[in-house]
Order: sequence, then C-alpha cells, then structure tokens
Amino acid sequence: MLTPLQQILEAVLLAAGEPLSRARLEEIMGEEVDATTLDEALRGLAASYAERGFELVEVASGLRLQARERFAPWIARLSPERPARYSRAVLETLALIAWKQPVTRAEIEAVRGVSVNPNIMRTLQERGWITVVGKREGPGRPDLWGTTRQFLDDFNLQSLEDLAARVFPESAKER
Amino acid sequence: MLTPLQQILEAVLLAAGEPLSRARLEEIMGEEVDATTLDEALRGLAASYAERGFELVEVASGLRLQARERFAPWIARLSPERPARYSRAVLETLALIAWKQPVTRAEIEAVRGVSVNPNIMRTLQERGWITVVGKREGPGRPDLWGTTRQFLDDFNLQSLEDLAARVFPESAKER
Amino acid sequence: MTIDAAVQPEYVARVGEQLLLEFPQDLYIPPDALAVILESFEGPLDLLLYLIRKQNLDILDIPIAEVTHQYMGYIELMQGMQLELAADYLVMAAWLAEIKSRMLLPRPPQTEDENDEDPRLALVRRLQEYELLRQAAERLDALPRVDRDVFPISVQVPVIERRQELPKVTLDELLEALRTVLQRAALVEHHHIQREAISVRERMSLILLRVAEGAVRLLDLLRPDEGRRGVVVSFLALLELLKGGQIEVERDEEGLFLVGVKTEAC
Repeated sequence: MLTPLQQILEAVLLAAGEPLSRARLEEIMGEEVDATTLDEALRGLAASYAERGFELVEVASGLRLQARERFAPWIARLSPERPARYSRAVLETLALIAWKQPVTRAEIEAVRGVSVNPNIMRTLQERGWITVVGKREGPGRPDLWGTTRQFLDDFNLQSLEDLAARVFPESAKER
Repeated sequence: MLTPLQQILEAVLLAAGEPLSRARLEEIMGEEVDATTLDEALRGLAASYAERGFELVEVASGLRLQARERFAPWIARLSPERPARYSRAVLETLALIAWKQPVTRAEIEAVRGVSVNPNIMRTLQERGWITVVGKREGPGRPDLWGTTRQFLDDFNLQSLEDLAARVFPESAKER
Repeated sequence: MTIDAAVQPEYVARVGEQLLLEFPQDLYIPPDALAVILESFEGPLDLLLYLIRKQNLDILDIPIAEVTHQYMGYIELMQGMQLELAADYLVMAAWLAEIKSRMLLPRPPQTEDENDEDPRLALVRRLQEYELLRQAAERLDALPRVDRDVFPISVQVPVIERRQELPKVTLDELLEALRTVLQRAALVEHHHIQREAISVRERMSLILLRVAEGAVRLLDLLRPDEGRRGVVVSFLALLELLKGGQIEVERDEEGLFLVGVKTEAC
C-alpha cells in the first residue's frame, strides 16, 4: 500500500511524462520532504511496480516511469509508424562520439576508415543525441561533437560512466 | 495482483497517453481477448488503483488513466511558470505600506533600515496590491504609496482596521 | 543506410529472393549482388576484418600477403564492374601494398628502435579499435531504447488552471511580516493609537486617489452614510493631508469647500 507521499510522487511522475530529477521532486514536494524521505519513498514506489505494466527507472535527467520492455509489441500497435531503425553507419558514428567525445568529424573518419556522410551527423543531431560542444583549436577550428543528456535518457542510461560500462567495457578501463 | 492481460492493458493505456476505446483495446490485445474478458480485466485494473496516484476513468472517447484530482496542487508545480515565493523584503514592504500609508519609499526605507529595491515596489504594484496615491510635497516630489481595494480583497479584509485587530488581538477584545 | 548487418547477421546479402549465406569461396559474386555486398561493409576496415575473421586468422599476426591478395581481388572485381569505388578502399589498398613490401625488406638487427616496429602494427591497432567500435555499436543498439523498446508513460492531468500563477501570501504571513517590522521599528507602543491611525491612514490614501482625478467637494468626502466614526476618520485624514501639504482646500463659486491636489508652488 502506498503512502500519501508515494501517491503524490506517482501522480507527479506520471503527469510529467518526462524524467524529473530528485532535486525537482524535492522542490515539488515541499519543505517537509527531505532527500532521505524522498529516497525511501521512491524505493518503495519502485518496488510496488513489480507486478505492474510499468517501472520506475533512473536515467541521466532523473526518474522516469516507463512501460516495461516486454510489452513493447502491444504498445507498438498503438502507432502505425514503426520506430526508426538505424544503420550500422549511424550507430557506429554515435557509438564513436559517445566513446571519444569531444571529437571532430575527421577523428571519427580516422577510426571508421571511411568518410562520414553529413546526413548521418544531421540525423543524430536532429534526434537530439549529439551536439557541437566546442571547437578544436588549430587550423580550421573544426567542430567538436559530444553526446547529449537526451541521448543518455533515450538509451536508458544514467551517466557516461554507465554508458562506458555497458557499451565499451574493454576501453573503459583505459580511461 | 495483476494478470498478464491487465499488465499489458496498463502498459498500453499509459503509453497511449490518450483515451482508447474498448474496440481499440480489443484490437490491440488480439483475437484471444473478447469483450467480456476485456471488461473483466478492466474492472480489476480500475480496482487496483484504489490506493494509487492515478485512476482509470471512462470518457466519451474511451478509457484513460489520469492523475487523481487531489494531487493537482503538486502537479501544478510541474509547470515552469510555477510561482515563486515572495521574499521577506516584499512582505515587510507591503506590511509597512499598509500601516504607514500614504508613504514614500524613503520613509519605508527609514523604518526598515535598508534600501527598498525598486523591483519590490514594481512586484507589489503589478500584483495590484499597492498604488501611487499622490506625491509628497517637497524636493523631488516623491511618490506616495498606498494599498488598494484589491489588497483588502485578496487578504479577505474588510478594512485595514481588520489588519490592526489581527496584529494586536488583545486590543480587539476591548471594543 | 538500409542494410543493417548487425541486425540481420544470418545472411550476407539478399539477391532477389535468394539469400547469400556466405561469400563464394572463389570470389565469384553475381554482378547485381556486388553492389549490395559492398554496401553491407562499412568501409575498408570492415571488409578487412571480415576477411580475417572469415578465415580464422589471428588479427595480431595477419598473413599480410594473403589478406592483401584477397582484398585486391575484391577491389579489382569492383573496379571491373565499374562501381564507383570509395576512395577509402583505394587508400587501404595502397597501405596494404606498402606494408607488404616493407615486410619483404630484411629487418635490421636492432629491433628495439621504435621506427623499426612491425609494419603491420599500425594496421592491427586500427583494426582492433574498429572492432571495438563495431561491438560498441551493436551493444548500443541492443540497449533498451525509448520509443522502440521502452515507452515513457503519462497520464492525463486533471484540469489545472494554467494561467500565470502568482505567489500566494496568507494573511498570517503578512501579519508576521508586519509584527516583525513594527517590532524592529519599535512602533508597537500605543496599540489603540495605532489602530485608529491605520484607519486614518487608509482613508488618506483613498482621499488622495479621489482628488487625483479632480477636485472634490468636502461634503462628498465626509459621507454621513459611513457613520459618525467614518466621518471622523475622514476628517482626521483630511487634516493629516492638509498638514502634510498633499491637498489644499479652496472655496468654489458657490462658497463650498473644494478639496484638490496641492498644486506646485510657482
């Protein structure tokens, strides 16, 4: 059975429809709710979803309620358009930016051994997964690319360390 | 405890974010689920929300999950234009204007012992609680400030005498 | 961009209805399949890795002559088909040829010298790094992804007034502020006097507001319907304002008292 605080948290998280940070939740709950209380309430809330169709996850931007992965086939029937599949070129470029960021396009090309189609960069940028984070000093001052928080959120990741551990565990040790 | 069918229904309804008709739900669930089964599952699902932050309701276009109305105050704080709180300086300035009106800013500053930020006056004026009622004779002819009828209304006061009675309740009994 | 070898690993290419399960050993490839096959490689490193893996060769000890031979076979085929070959494939071909020729040179006895390392080493490093990248891309694609595997959920929100909400202040908060500020100013003495004074002060503001719009007859300001107390309060307020020089009183043509805003002394 949920406490009143947990019910409020649930309603707020569901109404938000986007990740909410702990700080934001504390702010919304008001002064009586401190970090420890919030933490405990969230843990209980997460546990209460064990038998339900959704779950509480923590991603880079905060806490989010999401439908469980195993129900994706039914949820997919809700919308006629199928989710985008990305080519190897797109995925490799994205993985490389995530891995070596901040990185220039030339550096991406050096690792992949092929030139990077500008469409790939545009696709990733429009998706909100990569962004220009600066410029490399030197001739031409090329753009430096990095991944966004949205990228972490969309791939169910909490942080870049989390990403490293799951996606390039071999190289994580070197860094 | 939810049945697998109920978990799927829950996930689908939550992911849809809009009302889904029974016909639509039947379609999504596939052939094994007929109207009676669906109906029963939905009833059980609705009951399972008794202690939760949201509920299952049936509206004209179908079934939808919505946050319980009693949590609206917290949900309202999600919106970015969520009101801030007025600072002490704002409240004290307002109280002083009510007490000493018609009063100039310099006079308020004399009592509070600190300078009054023009933003404070603007905030209170925009809120409709204070207004310029005249000008003080003398050098610079500074504005004289007073409280408005709106101020009385917003604080549920009949007159400022009410305010005095509330500040000094002992003296109110004597009358 | 449509062929996703990571997701469809079971065949190399599709030619019409026929699936090519592996590359023909003799390197003969049906002409219309070649373009498809080439597209399924993400460049020369990918092709090279494929050739090495295909034959269970050790990436750390690549038989450079053989691999070069096979690689060139593909390149020649593609050139023969007049496919527009990405320059990257030719650059790799040149590099392989260079490594091969350096391998043929007798190695000097002093091998510790950095410049005399195995000519294949740079290639091995790039292949290894690319291999890591390939795996990373696959793992990334396998992560549960929003809108493909997991779906952020939301519920309808009860009707909330979305108009610009202003900070709420309770009367208690205001009273608290008033007490604090009065205490600080040591103005709390003489409660009664203060209580009377606040009514007068309130009335002062109201009178100022009224006369600001134009002169008002005194009798209109002292309204009997407010009761004796109201009239007294108004009168005291008028006296206060006169004393402070905020208003002035004149007689009009009919000899009635007219209250107006004090005009600037010229």
